[in-house]
Amino acid sequence: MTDTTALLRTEALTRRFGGLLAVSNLDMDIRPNEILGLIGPNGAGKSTTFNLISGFHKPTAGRLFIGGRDVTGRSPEQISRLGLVRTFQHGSLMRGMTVRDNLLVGAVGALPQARGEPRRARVAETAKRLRLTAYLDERAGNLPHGLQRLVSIGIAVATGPRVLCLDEPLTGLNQSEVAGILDLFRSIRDEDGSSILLVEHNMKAVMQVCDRIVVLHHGQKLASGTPAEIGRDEAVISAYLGKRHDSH
Amino acid sequence: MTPTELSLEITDLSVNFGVVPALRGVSLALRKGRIATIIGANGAGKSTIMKAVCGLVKPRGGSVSLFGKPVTGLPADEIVVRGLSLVPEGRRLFGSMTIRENLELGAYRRKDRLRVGEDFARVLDYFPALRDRLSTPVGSLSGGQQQMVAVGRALMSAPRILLLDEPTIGLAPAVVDDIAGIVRTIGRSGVDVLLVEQNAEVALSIADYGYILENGSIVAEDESTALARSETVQRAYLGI
Amino acid sequence: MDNHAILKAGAPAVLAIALAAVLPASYASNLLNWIAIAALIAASLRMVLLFGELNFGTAAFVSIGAYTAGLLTTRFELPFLAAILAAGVMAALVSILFGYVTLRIKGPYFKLIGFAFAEVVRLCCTQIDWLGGNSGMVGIFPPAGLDAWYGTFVMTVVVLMLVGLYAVERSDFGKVLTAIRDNDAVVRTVGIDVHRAKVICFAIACFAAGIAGSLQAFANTVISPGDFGVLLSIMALAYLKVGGEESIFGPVAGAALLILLGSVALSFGAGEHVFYGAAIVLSVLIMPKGIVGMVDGLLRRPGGPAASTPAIREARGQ
Amino acid sequence: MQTALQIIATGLQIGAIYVLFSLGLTLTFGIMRIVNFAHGQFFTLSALVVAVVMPYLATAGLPLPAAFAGSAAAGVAASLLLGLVTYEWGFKRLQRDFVGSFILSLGLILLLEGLYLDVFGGAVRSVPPIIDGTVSVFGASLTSQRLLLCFVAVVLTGLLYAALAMTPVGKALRAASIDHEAAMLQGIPYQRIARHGFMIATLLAAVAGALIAPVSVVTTTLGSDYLIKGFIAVIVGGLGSIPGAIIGSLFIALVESVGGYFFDPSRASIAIFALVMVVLLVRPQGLMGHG
Repeated sequence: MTDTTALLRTEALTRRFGGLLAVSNLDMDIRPNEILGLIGPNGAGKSTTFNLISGFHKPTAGRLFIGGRDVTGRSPEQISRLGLVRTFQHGSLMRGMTVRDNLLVGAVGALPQARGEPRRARVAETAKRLRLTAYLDERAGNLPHGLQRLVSIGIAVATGPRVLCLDEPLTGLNQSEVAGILDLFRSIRDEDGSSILLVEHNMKAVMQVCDRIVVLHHGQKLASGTPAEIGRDEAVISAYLGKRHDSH
Repeated sequence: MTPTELSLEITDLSVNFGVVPALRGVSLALRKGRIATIIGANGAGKSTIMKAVCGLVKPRGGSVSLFGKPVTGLPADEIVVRGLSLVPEGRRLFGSMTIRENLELGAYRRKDRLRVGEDFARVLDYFPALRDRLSTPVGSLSGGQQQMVAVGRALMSAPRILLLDEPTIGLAPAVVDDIAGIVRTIGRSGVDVLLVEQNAEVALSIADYGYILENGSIVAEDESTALARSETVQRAYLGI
Repeated sequence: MDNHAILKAGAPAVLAIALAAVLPASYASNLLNWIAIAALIAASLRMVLLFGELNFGTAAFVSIGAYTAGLLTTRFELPFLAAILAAGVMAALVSILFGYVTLRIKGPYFKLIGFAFAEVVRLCCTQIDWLGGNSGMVGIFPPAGLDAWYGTFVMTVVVLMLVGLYAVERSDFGKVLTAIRDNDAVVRTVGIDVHRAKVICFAIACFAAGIAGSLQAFANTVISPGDFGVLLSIMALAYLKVGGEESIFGPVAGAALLILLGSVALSFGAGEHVFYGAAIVLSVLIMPKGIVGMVDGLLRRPGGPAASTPAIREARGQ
Repeated sequence: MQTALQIIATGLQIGAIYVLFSLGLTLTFGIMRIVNFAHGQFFTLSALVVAVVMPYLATAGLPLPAAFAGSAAAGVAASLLLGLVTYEWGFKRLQRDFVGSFILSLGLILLLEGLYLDVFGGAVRSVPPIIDGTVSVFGASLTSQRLLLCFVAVVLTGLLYAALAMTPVGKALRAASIDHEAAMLQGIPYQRIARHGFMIATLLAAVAGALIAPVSVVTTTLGSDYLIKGFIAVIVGGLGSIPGAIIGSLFIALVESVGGYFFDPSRASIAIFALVMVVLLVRPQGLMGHG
């Protein structure tokens, strides 16, 4: 695979729930070494898109490719093993376990064959990177909210993903915590050469950190482009503020 | 302003989910005869305010009072009896039951059967589309019709205060207009309305005044016309 | 495992084996046998609980172990140790089939279907003539030379099995199981096959149950379908609930306490069912963490709640 | 043809008891999201009380039907009292705690069965028949007693169905089992409704127990035999579904009567289990369940 190929690509991805078209004809791609923002008002279909590309929902129509390979209909486990790892909006961590064991689960997923040492090394390295080393033996559920978010991201980072999909990782964090996580995102992109798909409501952060943004509205792609382009887009502004527009 | 002019008063309300703070000392008030709105982005804590007021979520601190009487910590069914009704986010209708049954359940605790009949007729006047389908299970209705049933069900308890949580979400523009019109009518009929909306334009066009919620705290409060012009709204939604 | 843990677990284990060795054949040594076997069954139940499921089919797997050992010894005259091993393997094989189907199902069905399975295995035993039908099997003797040492043997096997289960629990695989109970969606997102992990854990637990069954068959020398009713699963649950499910010592403490108290209570003429039933009801309502949890709580109290360690206080103070 | 009718008739009369049993189980699950394995103990208590009180009333000179009515009332009352005690002190605190309530109910099974044994003794009791004779329905012969039992079961099921469909409390019960929070938002007092639901379930089991007493031998473990079948019926029908419980019960009863006719009852039970496994493989949420 060359650098120009998309890591992940969707082709007319569609998901229907009863009468509701949650995601409709979505074409989207994630390229190597980029942070892609996926934004849109409440109910725009972001969560469904996330569930579709991570295999938790099966698409009603359309196709999903990872690294050029058709993976439509694969299970979440299979998709994860191809390098796409996601987090969940409401805490993707094991609250009853220590931070060390939380990260270990990620390491086990990444290194199914290795025993002992390589996994411990992966845990230590991930902890260092997320500045969690001091908390390795704490029960994750006892940690303050910001650190719990870091643990969630840490589990995914420990798997060494090629595409890291984060569902609202910044909710409820204070400004300095947000800044720290944004630095981490950049280092994942620049040092690991991985890509990030970011669903986030903190628009300021999205505008700061993303290379490219896709805007969803009523399950469809409303706009895509650089943060600057999106910030100027009339259709996007009206979608957010609820004004009428006739973009389609 | 004397307390008697307030139908609903929330003082310094805090709610945590586990260790996660969802609301941090929120204070707001609903004035008699007016429509208020809380607007803010996803995850700001709008629904949590609604749930805490209705008794579905136990607050960590602060108080809620209705017509000057504290109701903090009462179970949800007792709050309804005291004159407050919520149209919950996602409607939460009883899907396998008919429109008629859903509406009847709204009046479960009422003793004034005669008035219940009148209210039933009034709800059907508000939403004529429901009239011909009273025996249809609500699960098979369209989103807009379901929202009508949800609003109608809440009105059947003859509330003096009506809370609406994201009533226009996922609805087609024409239906959004219908719902907005009905909410204004309800407000004029003597019910005090508190509206939570993600769609700021619709919210501010319905409400007399509004609050902006960011990250669990109220950051601004003003008349709707002023809010509609303000930079704060833009910032709350777009972060620009 | 650090030195402290080895001491904490090793000392009671050695003591238990020594106790079994010095105790002459008597009511007391029988009691010790029962406690050891019951503890192993309860530990098997707890193993499945690691990933958050209650295995009420436990009785079925104990009976599969007992019948396998009985059949191989009386009909095929297989060596004693081979029969015991085969009992565990047979139970594990059946559990893989059963678990593969039932562990995929979300919700309460696994628990309910376990009950039905135990009942059906019992019914099957009554129906199959070469298993002895209703009257069961007799003459399942351990080798003559081992007779006097059978109690020691049982205790040794049980201790080894418990150590093995503990090792699994402490391994990375054990951590994955606990993670599945806590948040199975996350485990799926890192690429681990949750269903497969559950089936493997279930098989390990049922292997232990099968071994326990074979030990029981040799201890009693007689087995019949009535020994393996749903009641056996409920008793195992009682040991686990009373002892506490958070530590491997829970099932052991629960089995020891309930069997000892039970035998005292029985000597006063109280009904066995009333005793065990009351024990479960009271432990659910009064001490949901069991004896071990309660003792742990008492020991920790002086240090204050575990939640405020220095590291967390520092993090909160930021 | 004759045989087929007889098998169906037998199936229906076994099914009548299963229906009463599984309706209670499914109702409790629907409203409180708990599984009460001790449900069978309500059934047993009522049968035991009938078996003890009825001979006493009969020897005191009451005509048999009156003696039965009196003892049945006593049995149902005893079960309801037991239900109330277990609810108030136990299940009320464990609502929506599936595992906790499940374990509690298992403890109750042992405790109550042991207490019954202490109080009523281990002897097998039988109750004199209230009405004699057999009735021929389309060529299938049924004892009048069993016909009465079926009749009462059908009436009770019909009443329950009608109450759930038409009365305000019935609608509140249904609403609470769909979404208990949304129900509370309508002013439906969930706690009170949950108690109503639990007591209705107890009542159904108690009536079934009183009815079974004259047509079966009464032992302290009577309930356990019906319990597993009742549960399998609910699993097949889908936990929480009322029509599912009825269909599941009749299905299990028919399989049992067919199997019992051609083979023997134990094999029929094994066949039922095999069928349940198949149902769960194909439709994990049960026949009528919604997942």
